[in-house]
Amino acid sequence: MTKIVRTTANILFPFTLIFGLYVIAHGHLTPGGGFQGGAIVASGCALLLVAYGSPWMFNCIKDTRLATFESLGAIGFITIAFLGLVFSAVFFGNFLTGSGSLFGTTPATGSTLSDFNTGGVLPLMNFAVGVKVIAGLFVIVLVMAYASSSKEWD
Amino acid sequence: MTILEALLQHSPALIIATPLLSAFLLPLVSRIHAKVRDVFALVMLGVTSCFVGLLASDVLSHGPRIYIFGAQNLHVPLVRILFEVDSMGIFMALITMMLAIIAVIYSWSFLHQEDGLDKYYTLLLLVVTSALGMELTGDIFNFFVFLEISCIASCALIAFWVTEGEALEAAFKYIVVSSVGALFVLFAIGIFYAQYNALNIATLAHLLQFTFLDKIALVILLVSLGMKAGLAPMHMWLPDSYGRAPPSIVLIIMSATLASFYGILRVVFTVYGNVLTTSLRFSLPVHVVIGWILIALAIVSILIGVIMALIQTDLLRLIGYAAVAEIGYMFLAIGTSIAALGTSYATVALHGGVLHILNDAIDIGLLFLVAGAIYYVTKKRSLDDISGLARNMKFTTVFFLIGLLAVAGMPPLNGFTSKFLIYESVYQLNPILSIIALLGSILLLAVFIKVLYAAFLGPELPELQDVKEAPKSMLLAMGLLAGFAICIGLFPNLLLDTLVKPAASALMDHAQYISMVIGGL
Amino acid sequence: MEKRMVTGILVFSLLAVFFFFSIFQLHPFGEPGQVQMDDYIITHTQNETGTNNGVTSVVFDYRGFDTLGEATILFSAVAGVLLIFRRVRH
Amino acid sequence: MIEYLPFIAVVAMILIGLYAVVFRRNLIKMVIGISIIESGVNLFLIMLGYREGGVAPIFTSLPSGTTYPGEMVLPVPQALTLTSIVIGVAVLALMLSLVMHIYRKYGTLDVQKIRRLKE
Repeated sequence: MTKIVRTTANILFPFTLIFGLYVIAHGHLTPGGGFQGGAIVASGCALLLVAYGSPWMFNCIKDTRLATFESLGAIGFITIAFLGLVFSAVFFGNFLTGSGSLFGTTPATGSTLSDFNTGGVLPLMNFAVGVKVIAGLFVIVLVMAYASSSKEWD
Repeated sequence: MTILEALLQHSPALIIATPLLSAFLLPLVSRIHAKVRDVFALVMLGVTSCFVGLLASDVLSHGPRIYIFGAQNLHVPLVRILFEVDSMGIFMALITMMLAIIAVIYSWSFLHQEDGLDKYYTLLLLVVTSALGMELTGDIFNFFVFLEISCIASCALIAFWVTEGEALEAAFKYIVVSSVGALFVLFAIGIFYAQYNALNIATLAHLLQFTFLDKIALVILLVSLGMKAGLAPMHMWLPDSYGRAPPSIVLIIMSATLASFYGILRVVFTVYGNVLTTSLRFSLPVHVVIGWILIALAIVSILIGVIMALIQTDLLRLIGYAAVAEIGYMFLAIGTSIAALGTSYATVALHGGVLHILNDAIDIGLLFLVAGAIYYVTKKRSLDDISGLARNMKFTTVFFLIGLLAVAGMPPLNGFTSKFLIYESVYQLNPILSIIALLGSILLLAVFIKVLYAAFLGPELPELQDVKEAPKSMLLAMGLLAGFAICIGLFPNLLLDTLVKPAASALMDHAQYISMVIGGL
Repeated sequence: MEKRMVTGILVFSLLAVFFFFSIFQLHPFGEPGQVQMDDYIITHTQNETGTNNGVTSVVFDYRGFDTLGEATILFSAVAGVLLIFRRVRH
Repeated sequence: MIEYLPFIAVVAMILIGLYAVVFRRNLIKMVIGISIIESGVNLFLIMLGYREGGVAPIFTSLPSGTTYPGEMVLPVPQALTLTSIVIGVAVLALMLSLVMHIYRKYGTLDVQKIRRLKE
């Protein structure tokens, strides 16, 4: 792509990244969550992919590494569910809510200001799903783009 | 609380979580070594089978079990997802685990030269998970989620041989049919949600009023799940994908197909269980209408399956059409038991239908594995290109003979018991149907005798002089299925009494299913 | 081909009539009929899950198992795409 | 009538999508058709949860004077739709990669020219 597109992508990419991470991190307080934020970050990565071309992107990060990240995100998610089994004796138990420790504050009922330290395991799950969705969506886009641009397809 | 009790208490969750976690871990494990990956997949499936067996022994002796995700107790209203495991669900789960383990053993040799096996085993475990989830879940939206997992993962597996255009075509056809079907299932779920504000199957069954919208939802659910199960007018994807997927995968896709069939049973017998006897116009009860529609479609399935199988030359595709006919027999039995609800032969028909689910899995699975073994040693699909294999492939020939007799319903093999129960009960409903069903079986026998002569007996072709017997793990997989076929054929009553009759009575007894949830509030 | 079009149009109009009749049986837009499950979630989301966001509490807590399935779907799609685009030895 | 307009839109979308899947001969158009059906179903789900004048079921900085649960839209359909959207993405990705392979294999997207699996 031309220099204009690349420069624009360079400028926009950090903002997209930060916005996506914000949406992931505040999933338990504001609209959004792991899936939505992950999709935003992945679209930011796709922007770079479009601007610089898939061979360049493929040199930067391999699809196998992204797939590993995706596996790790999924394992993290299911591990949190298993921790619920261990600590609150039920699969998918929300063992952190009301415990007073990390993310363990219970908000006052009714309209409240946002308190980041709430939600129990929800922020952790949001984070795991976020990692998973970023890697998953981006690897799909990357593999498809690389396959359509490579020589054997002509 | 002993550890065994704790495992039993959490086994519904562990049955899903174990194969799921191993599917997530498999891409990492396969980095170590290919052998480790193969063994890991089998061991994790073995662990899952242990949980299924543990749960089965409890459910069969102590009645249904529920498991709530994320909370200890039930409370009004039911906001959480819960699993409700009864004898029928656990029977299907046992079939799924059997097919999965045999498929993995078979794949060891069958695919050892192929690439992408880490993805293959991952997707295999995911389809198994989804089939188990569909069979154990007590929440209708959760059912839809597992339906979609099975649709996506099996579509990718059908396209495993990407260099063949036909495999891609079959996979595309499969995903179009099953995703449209799944979207309509979601639409029906939306209709339920709009009326009753509930997603739990037992709650829905308790609240169901059979309004006009419920009738629409029933039609949509029957059509879309029937599509996924391979019922007649929308069966086209089935021979395509069964014929083009690797035969080890066919076993796995079959378990997903049977899970969709189980979905139909669950919808008709449980969700609509309370209203089956209400009357429509002209004082026709609902169950008669549903039953006869299913019977009509089943007869069409049997006829199409058998007639199309007669003219096939591609062996795998031929067996695919035979599978359509077998699904027709299952629907025939279920349709009979619904149409004649309340009579004594309805129960017999249901026993036959439920047993035939297992027999269909064993017989068609065995035939596919044999066809896969032929493809493995000769690399040929068409019946015109293979001949005289019996000299070099003695074991495979014996296994094919067993599969042939079983699928045609010959004593003393397993197909005989279930088909006999089906003929017997259908005869009491309408003798003509029974004759058509019998005729279908005879034609199936003819089809497979033709295959036996063409592929195994017949003159030896020069280019097939030095074919070898299939590798050991493939023989082991076929031998296991053949052993099941013979055992069930010899001791049908043992299986009928321990598994089939409890499963059938669990289906009939929707009041117990509902009271497990509603009564516990 | 002509015949197929005619049958198709017939089936389609039938389906359309069928659907149009059914939607008027629904509760009108903006007035859901029964709301006991959702009202329970709205009132209890703050003290049961400790979350201000009702939707996230449903996605990750009340119906967290569905979300596991959803994550699995994405995982299987990625595995499927990687399987289809793998480099095949000839 | 006017309060049923969104549902009519749903039915129209489902029928348009079904038309594209059944009658169109181009694979990409079939994929688009499935996406349209899926959007229709998502729209249906999300509309079931709307309450006249309701706000999103989020308590962070809730407008003062909002009485809940009466003035909040239902959260469950939104969660279901979220699941359904992700499923749609997955199906779309898989279908498009199949279409790419089919195009490479046959050099066309016309269903009639691709069909090898008959009878």
